[in-house]
Amino acid sequence: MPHFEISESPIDVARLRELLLGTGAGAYASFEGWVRDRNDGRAVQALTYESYRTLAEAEGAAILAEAHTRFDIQQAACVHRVGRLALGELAVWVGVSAAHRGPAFDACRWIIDEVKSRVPIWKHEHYAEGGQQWLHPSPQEDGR
Amino acid sequence: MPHFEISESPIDVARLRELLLGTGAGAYASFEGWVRDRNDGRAVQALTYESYRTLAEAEGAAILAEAHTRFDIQQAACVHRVGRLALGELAVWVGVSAAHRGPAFDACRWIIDEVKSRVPIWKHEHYAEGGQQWLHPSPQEDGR
Amino acid sequence: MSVTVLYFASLRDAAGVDSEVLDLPASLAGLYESLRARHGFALGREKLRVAVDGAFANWTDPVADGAEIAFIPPVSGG
Amino acid sequence: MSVTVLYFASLRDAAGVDSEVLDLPASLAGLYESLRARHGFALGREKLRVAVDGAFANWTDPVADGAEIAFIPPVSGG
Repeated sequence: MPHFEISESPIDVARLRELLLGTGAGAYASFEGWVRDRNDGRAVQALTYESYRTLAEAEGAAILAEAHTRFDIQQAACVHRVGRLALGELAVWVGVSAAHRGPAFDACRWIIDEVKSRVPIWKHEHYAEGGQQWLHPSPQEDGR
Repeated sequence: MPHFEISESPIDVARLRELLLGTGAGAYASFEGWVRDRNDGRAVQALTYESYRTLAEAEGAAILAEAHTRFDIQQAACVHRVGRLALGELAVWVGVSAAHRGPAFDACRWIIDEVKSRVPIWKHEHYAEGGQQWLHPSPQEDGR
Repeated sequence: MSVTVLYFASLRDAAGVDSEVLDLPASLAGLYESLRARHGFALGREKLRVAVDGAFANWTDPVADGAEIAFIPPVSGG
Repeated sequence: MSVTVLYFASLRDAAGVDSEVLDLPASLAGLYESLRARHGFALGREKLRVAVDGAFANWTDPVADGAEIAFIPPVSGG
């Protein structure tokens, strides 16, 4: 069952990982995006994520469903944090289980790429040197 | 500091993940290989991993060191379990942190591929239908 | 005959409100252009997507009375 | 003048021991062939690697007195 969630509280990786466990799965790949202390050469002091929740949850669920059609996987899940995050906090988590490692890695990477390009979530950065901005990157400047 | 370990006790993923945390890292990719209830169409009842420990630890450390020269990553670690494992138990874990997700995924996948092909660890399977064997696969039949 | 428009991220900062209720517009594209002129949105329409009633839509879709419309600036999750 | 040979996985099962101390052999390749004949190892030498004193070695490397030699069958970790 695809599981995509927008979360206002800290992401509980241990609990999510348990969701994907099963004796039939031989491989599990996961990705975590953490709040960095720098972005594009500027020191980041604080960071807020905002989402259009209804659409974000629908789009996230669609991405997970599509991952199941594209890759030979068993389970896939993704949680994205919103609200104000501290440096070093977990912003997004993706986990995929599969019989073999190839599809687990491929699907995990595809999901995070799609989430970053399609799901209506926006990052707002406050800089140590002063200033702040919403990030609205062009597709080619997503720093993958 | 590269960290490769052969472990006779269960792998503590939460502790290992903590080792790789740091405010400078934006991305973390991990892989876990679990004991499957089937292999090659046969029901597996029990499984034992054995290693030539001295050489396995040296080769594992060499793989992690090489990963640092090949990929733009911050930290990489790998632990492989040995001894008798139950179905669904964790056999191997790889974790990589990096500034960006591309190198984190690439290095994580490269490390598990290298560990599976180079590190002197052998799997022994007991089958539900009877019979048992050491697995000595040819390079092309590793089920990736 | 009205619609509700939702604003997010830099559009909300520029509009100064989360949402507003407006007269039913002739088109989604025309609505964005008029709001861009009024609120001074920096982003051109070609950089945005549009959503209606919680689902992505096309700029040429007709607009129904009571619709909830959101303009989606380039996203930056992850 | 002797060496210690370590056995792992299917080689250990076939040899029936973890290790044995043997007279210093003329070559690593010759040592494996004689042990293969004696213990009935199924794997041909071309499928194996050889390690000396805890590091991978070449089949043509000279063998020193007291060396610890291991024949490494195809691995199956992960």
